[in-house]
Amino acid sequence: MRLGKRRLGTLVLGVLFLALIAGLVACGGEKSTESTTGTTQSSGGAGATGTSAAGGSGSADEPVLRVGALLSLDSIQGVEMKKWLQLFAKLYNDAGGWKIGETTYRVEPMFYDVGMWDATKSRSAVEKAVLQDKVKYLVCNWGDIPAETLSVTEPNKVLWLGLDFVDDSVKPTLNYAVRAQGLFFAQGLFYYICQDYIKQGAKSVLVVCPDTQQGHVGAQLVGATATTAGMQVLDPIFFSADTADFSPIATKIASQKPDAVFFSYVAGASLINAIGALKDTGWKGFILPGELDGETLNNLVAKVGKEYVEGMETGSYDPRPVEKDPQTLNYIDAYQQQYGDWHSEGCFWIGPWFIFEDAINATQSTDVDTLVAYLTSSKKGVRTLTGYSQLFARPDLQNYKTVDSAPGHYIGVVRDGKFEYLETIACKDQYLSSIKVYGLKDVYQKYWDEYGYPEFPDQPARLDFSDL
Amino acid sequence: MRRAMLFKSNKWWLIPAFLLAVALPFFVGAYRLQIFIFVITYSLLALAFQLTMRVGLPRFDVAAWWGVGAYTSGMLMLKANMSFWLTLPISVLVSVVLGFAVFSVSVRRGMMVFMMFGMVFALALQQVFGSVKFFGGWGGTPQLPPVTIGSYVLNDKMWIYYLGMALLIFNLGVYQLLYKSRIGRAWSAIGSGLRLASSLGVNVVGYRLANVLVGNAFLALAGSFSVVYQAMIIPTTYGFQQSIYVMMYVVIGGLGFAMAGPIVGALVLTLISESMRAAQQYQPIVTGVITVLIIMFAPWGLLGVLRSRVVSVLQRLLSSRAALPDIPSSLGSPASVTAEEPGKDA
Amino acid sequence: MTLQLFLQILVNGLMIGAIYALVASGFTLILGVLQVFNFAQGQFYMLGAFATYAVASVLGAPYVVAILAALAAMALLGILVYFSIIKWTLRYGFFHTMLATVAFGTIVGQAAVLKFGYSTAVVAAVVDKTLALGGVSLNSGKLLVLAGALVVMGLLYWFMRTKIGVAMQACAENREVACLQGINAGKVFWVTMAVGCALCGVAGALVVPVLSASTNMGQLIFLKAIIVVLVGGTGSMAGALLAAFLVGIVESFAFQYVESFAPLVIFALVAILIYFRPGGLLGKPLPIPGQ
Amino acid sequence: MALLETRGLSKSFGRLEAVKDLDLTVEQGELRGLIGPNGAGKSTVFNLITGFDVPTRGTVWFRGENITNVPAHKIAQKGISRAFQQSYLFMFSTVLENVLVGCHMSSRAGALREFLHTRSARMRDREARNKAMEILDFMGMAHLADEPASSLSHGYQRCLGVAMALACEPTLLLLDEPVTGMNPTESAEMVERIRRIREKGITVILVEHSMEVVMNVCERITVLSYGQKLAEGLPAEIQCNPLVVEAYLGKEEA
Repeated sequence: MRLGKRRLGTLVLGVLFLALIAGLVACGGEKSTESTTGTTQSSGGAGATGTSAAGGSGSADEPVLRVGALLSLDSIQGVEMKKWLQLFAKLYNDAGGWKIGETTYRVEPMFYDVGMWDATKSRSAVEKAVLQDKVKYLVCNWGDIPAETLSVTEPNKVLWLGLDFVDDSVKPTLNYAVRAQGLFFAQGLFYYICQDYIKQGAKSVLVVCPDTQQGHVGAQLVGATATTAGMQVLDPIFFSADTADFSPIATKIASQKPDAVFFSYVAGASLINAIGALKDTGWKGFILPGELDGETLNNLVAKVGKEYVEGMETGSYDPRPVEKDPQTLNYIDAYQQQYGDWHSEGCFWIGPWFIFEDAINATQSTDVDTLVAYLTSSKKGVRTLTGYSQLFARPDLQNYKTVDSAPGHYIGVVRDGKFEYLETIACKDQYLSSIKVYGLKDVYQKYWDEYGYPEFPDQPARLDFSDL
Repeated sequence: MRRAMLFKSNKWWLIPAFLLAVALPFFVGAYRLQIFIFVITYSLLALAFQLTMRVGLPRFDVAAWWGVGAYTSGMLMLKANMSFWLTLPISVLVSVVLGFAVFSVSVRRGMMVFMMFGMVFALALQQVFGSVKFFGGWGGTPQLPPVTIGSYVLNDKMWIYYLGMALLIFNLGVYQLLYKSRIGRAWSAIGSGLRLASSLGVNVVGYRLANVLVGNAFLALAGSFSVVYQAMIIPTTYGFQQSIYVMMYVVIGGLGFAMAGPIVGALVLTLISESMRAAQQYQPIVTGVITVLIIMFAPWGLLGVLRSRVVSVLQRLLSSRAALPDIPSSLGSPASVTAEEPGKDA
Repeated sequence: MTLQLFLQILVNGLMIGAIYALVASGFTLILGVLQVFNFAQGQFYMLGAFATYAVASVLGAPYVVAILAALAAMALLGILVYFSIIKWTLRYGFFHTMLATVAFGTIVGQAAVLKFGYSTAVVAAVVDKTLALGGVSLNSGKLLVLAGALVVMGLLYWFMRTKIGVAMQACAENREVACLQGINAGKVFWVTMAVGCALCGVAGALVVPVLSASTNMGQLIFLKAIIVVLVGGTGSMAGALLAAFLVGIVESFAFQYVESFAPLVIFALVAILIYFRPGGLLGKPLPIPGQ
Repeated sequence: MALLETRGLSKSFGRLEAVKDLDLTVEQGELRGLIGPNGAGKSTVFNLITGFDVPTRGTVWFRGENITNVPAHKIAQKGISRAFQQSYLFMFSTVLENVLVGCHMSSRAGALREFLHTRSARMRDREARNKAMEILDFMGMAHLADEPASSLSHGYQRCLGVAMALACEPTLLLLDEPVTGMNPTESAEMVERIRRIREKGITVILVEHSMEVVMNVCERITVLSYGQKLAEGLPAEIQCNPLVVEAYLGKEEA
C-alpha cells in the first residue's frame, strides 16, 4: 500500500516534469527566422505552436503568411472567429496558396487565447505572437485589451486590425492600428430601429446594460441615438455582468414604465433571462435585444412564447437570408460543408479579415508599412460577410487617417417566432447617423471641406449630408 | 516551529538557483522573459498566501489585495503624477491600513470566518474597482505613464525582470528574517498548535493579524510591480479565479516548503498554462487534474515528492533516518488529527 | 413605492432566497459533518439545472420527473466524488479536501463549458400564469419555485430527524464521540455528501424554468452561499435557511436603489454582523477545525 | 487572599452539565490534588480556569482579579500555565524550540528589533535559550534538546509538556494527568519533580487518575463527581470519606 502510493507519487512527479519540459519547449516555440517581407520560413512544422490548423499540405519551403488572431476562446464569438479564419486559410491553401505579387504563400492562421478581459493573458498572448512567433498581422481580435496589445504591436510595427470599445486604438499617435470592427460609426442600426419604434408609438426608452466597459459605452451611445431620434431617454440601468436572476432588474425596469427597453450588449442566457423576467412582471412594450442569433431566439420563444417578442427588431448577424453576393454565399456553403453546423455569432466580428484581404490584394504586398498606407487612406467600402464595411477618419480626435470603421449591419424583425430580414443599413447611414448622434457635424464639416466628402458603396440610404 | 530546513541544511542549491535566475535574461527571448516576469509576480502572491497559511489561515482575497497594490500605485501615478518609487511604499501603507480595518473584524473570528469573509470582501472590492468612475471602470484605467529612474525609462524587459527579482529576494529576506525571529516562532507555534500556543501566552489574534498584514504588504509590492510592465490596470485581472490559482501554486509546489514551494508551484503552473496557449479551453481541466493528483498522491507537493525521493536515495546511501517535510499541523497533517481539539478560538 | 412594486421585490427576494437556502444548507451540511469546504457546490447546482434540461426538454419527461432525476443524479455524483476524491484526501485535513473540491469544481465547470458550450438551456415555464392578488400581479413561476423549495426544506427537516439524520448531527457535533457511540462515520459521510449535493441538484432543477441554465451560473451562487453561511453562522443549518431569505430580500431591495453596488451593501451587512455577532444570526455554530 | 478562587463556576454542553456550581479555593504555595471518576469534569475545570472555555455561570478570581472572560493567552501572561492531558506538543519542532515558545512572553524585545535581529533582540534570544536549557535540565532532558519532539518517548513527551508550561514562569501551574502512561520509574521521577516545582514557590493543581500519586504528593485534595464538589480535605480524610469511597472506589468494587 505504502509502496504503491510512493510509486504513484513518483509517477505524478514524472508526468509533471514531462509537462514542464513540454511547457518550456512550447514557450520557446520554434526559432523562426524573419524575412524582410514580414513572412517567415516554416521550419518544417514542428507543431510546437499547435496552431497551424486548416489543411494546407504545401512543401516545407513554401513561404508562409502568418496571420495572427488574439481571440477569447472562452466566448462563442472567439470560437466562431477561429473557425472562420481556419476556413479562409483552408480555402486559400486548397487553391494552391495566396498569390501576392510574385510569390504564392501558404496561409497559416495563428490563434492566441487571451481569456476574457484578462490583462496578463492578453499580454503574454500578444508577446508570444509578436516577439516569439514574429507574427506581423493581428487581424480579428476579440477579448484582448487594446491598451496592452498596442503597447507591444506599435513598437514592433505589427499591423493591428482589431476592436476596442473606447478610443484607445484610434488615437492619432498610433501608426499601425486600425479599428477594423468599430462600433463608433455603428449608430445607424439603433437610429433605424428607434425611428421604426417611434413610428409604432414608442415615446420613452430605458437602456439596460451589463456593468462592464462595453455596457457603459453602449448605454451612452444608445442613449444618445435614441435622444437624437426623438425619444425620451430614462436613466439607464446597469447590472452585474454575471447576474443570473434578472427578476430585480425586470422589476426595476417595469417600475419606471418605459415604452421601450433597449438591451445593449446583453446576449445569450442573460438576454433570455432578462426578457423572461420582464414578461413575468407583466410589462409590455418594445424590446431591442442587444444581440440575437437564431439559437437564442428559439430559446427565447420557448421561454416567453411567440407573442411577447412579435415585432422585435434588432441587428442581424446572419447573412444567410440576405446576401446575394456570390462570394459570401460561397463562404457560407464552405462553412456549412466544413463544420456541418451553423452559427452566426462569428459572421459580424470576422469583418477585419476582409479588410486585411482587400488591403493585401490591392497592394499586392505583404509589407506592413505599405498595407498601413493603403488602409489609412482607404476610400471605399469592403464587402464582409455582413455587408459593406468602410474605414473613415476621426477628425474629432485629430486623426485624419482612415482608421475607424463603419461595419455592415442588417436589421431583422421577429415575426411568428422567426427572424426575418428587414433591411440593410447603408454605410452612409451608419456614418452620418453616428455623426448626427454625437453632434460632431461641425468638426466633420471642416474635415470634409478640406479632404472632400467620402464615397460610399452603392446602397439605398435614409440620410444624406444635408440631413445633419 | 519548523526549522526552515531548506535554508539550514540544504543551502547549497540556493547559489546555482540564484545564478540561474540572474543569468536568465541572457538566454531567453523577450516573450519568455515576460513569462518569467509573470512567474515572479505569481510567486510574490503565492508567498503571501503561504505566509498566512502558516498561521493556519488560508486566504482567498489574495487577488483583491494584489489589485489594491496595483490600483494604489497606478492611480497615484496617473492622478497625482507621483514617481513609481514613491508609490511603492505608499501602496504598502494603504494595503496595510485598509487591511487592518478589514481584518480586525475577521481574524478574531477564526479561520473559517476569516476565509469566507475574505471571499466576500474580494467580491465587493472588485465591484468597487469596476463600478466607481474614479478607478476607470470595468474597462480599466487609462494608459499608465512609464516607470522612470531619473530620466531613464524602465521599459527594458531585462531590467523589469531584475526589479522583480530584487523584490522577490527582498520578500524572501523579510520572510526569512521574520521566521527566524521571536515573531516567527510565535507564528509557527500558532500554525502547529493553536491552543497550545495560546496556553503558552501567545496572543493568537494579534500575531495572526500581524501575519496577515505582512502578507498584505507583500501583495501590495506585487501589485505595484505589475504596474511596471502592464499598460493599464483592469479589474477583471483581480478576480476570484486568480486567488484560486494562487492556492494551487502553493499546494502544487509543496505546502511544507516555505519559500521554494510557492515559487516552484508558480513556475510549473504558469509554464503549463502557457504551453497550452493553443488549447486554452483545456487548460483549467489539466490544471484541475494535476491538482487533484497532487493532493491525492503527493499531498506535500512536488517538492515533497522530490524531497522524499532524495531522502530515500540518501537513506540508501547513508542509511540514516529520513525526515519528511513538516507541515503546520493545524492545516491538517496526520499528526494533528488527534492533537488539535475542536473548540473555541482563543 | 407602490404595494405592487414592494410585493414584486419581496417575491423576487424570497425566490432567490429559497434557491440560496437550498444551496447554502447543502454547503453548510457538508461543512459541518464532513468538515469539507465544498467549493464545487455551485457546479452541482449548475449540473442539476442541466440535468433537468436534459430530462425535461430533450427527453420530454414531465417536470416533476426531471426534478427527481436531477436530485438522484446529483446525489449519485456526490457519492461518486466522495468515494473517488474526498475519502482519500480527508486524512490530510481541511485544507487539502478544500483544494480537492476546488480542483474538481474547476474540472467540472470547464468540462461543462466544453460540452454545453456557451449556449443556454431553456426549460419552458411550468405554469405560465400571472397570479392576481387583489390588484397585485405576481408571477406564479416564482411562487412555484418558492413552494418547491419549502417542500424540500420540509423534507430536509424530516430527514434530519430520521436515524441517519440524527447520526449526521451527532457526527457534526463531535465526530469521535459519535464514532464511540457506534455510528458508522463512513456511511454518514457519503450520505451527507449525497444529501448536500442533492439539495443543489434540486435547487438547479427548481430554478431552471424561471432562470435558464448556463454554464457560468455556478460560481456566483457559490459566493452567495458563502455570504449566506457567514450571515447564518458557519455550520448552522437553521441559520443558513434563515439567512438565505434575508440575503435574498436585501439583495433584491438593494438592487432597486443602488444597482450594481448591491454587493457592497451585502458586504457591509456581513461586516457589521460579523463584528457584533460572530456566530452569525443563529448563535451556536457547529465546531469547525482550525478555529 | 487566596491565589485562585472560583465561585459558582458552571459549564454545560447542551444538556450535559460538565461542571456545576463549583467553589474552589487554592492558597498560595499549595499543592492541590483534583480527583474524580471519569467524566467528573476535571479537565473542564482546567479549561475554565485557563480561559479555553467560557463558563456558563460563575466567576474565576486569580490574585484578587476577575479573569472569567479573559482570553487564554492573557491568563497565561498573568501567570497560570497548564500542561495538557494529551501529549500536545509542536511535534515537528525540536525539544528546545518547543520550550522556547514557552519563553515567548519573557523574551520580548520589540517587534522591529526582533525583525532586524538587533543585538538586544539576539541577547534576549540567547537569554531565552539559556533559560530553556535550564528548564530542560531541571526536567532531566537537556540531552534531548535538539531532537524533534515527535521522536521522544511517551514519558519524555509528558515531561516536555511540563517543561513548556514551566517556561512561562507561572505562579500557578495546572498539571493534567502528568504521569499517565509512564512506567513506575518515570512516574516516581515526575512526582519528585512536582515536589521540587512546588518548592520553588509555584502553586500546583494536579489532576491525576493514579490515587497513589495523588495521595503521595498532594497536601489537600478536592474530589469532583458529576461536575460537583464531593469532598475536600487532607489525603487521609479523603481516603476515609464514605461519599468518596462510594463514588470513586465503589465503582471499582462493582
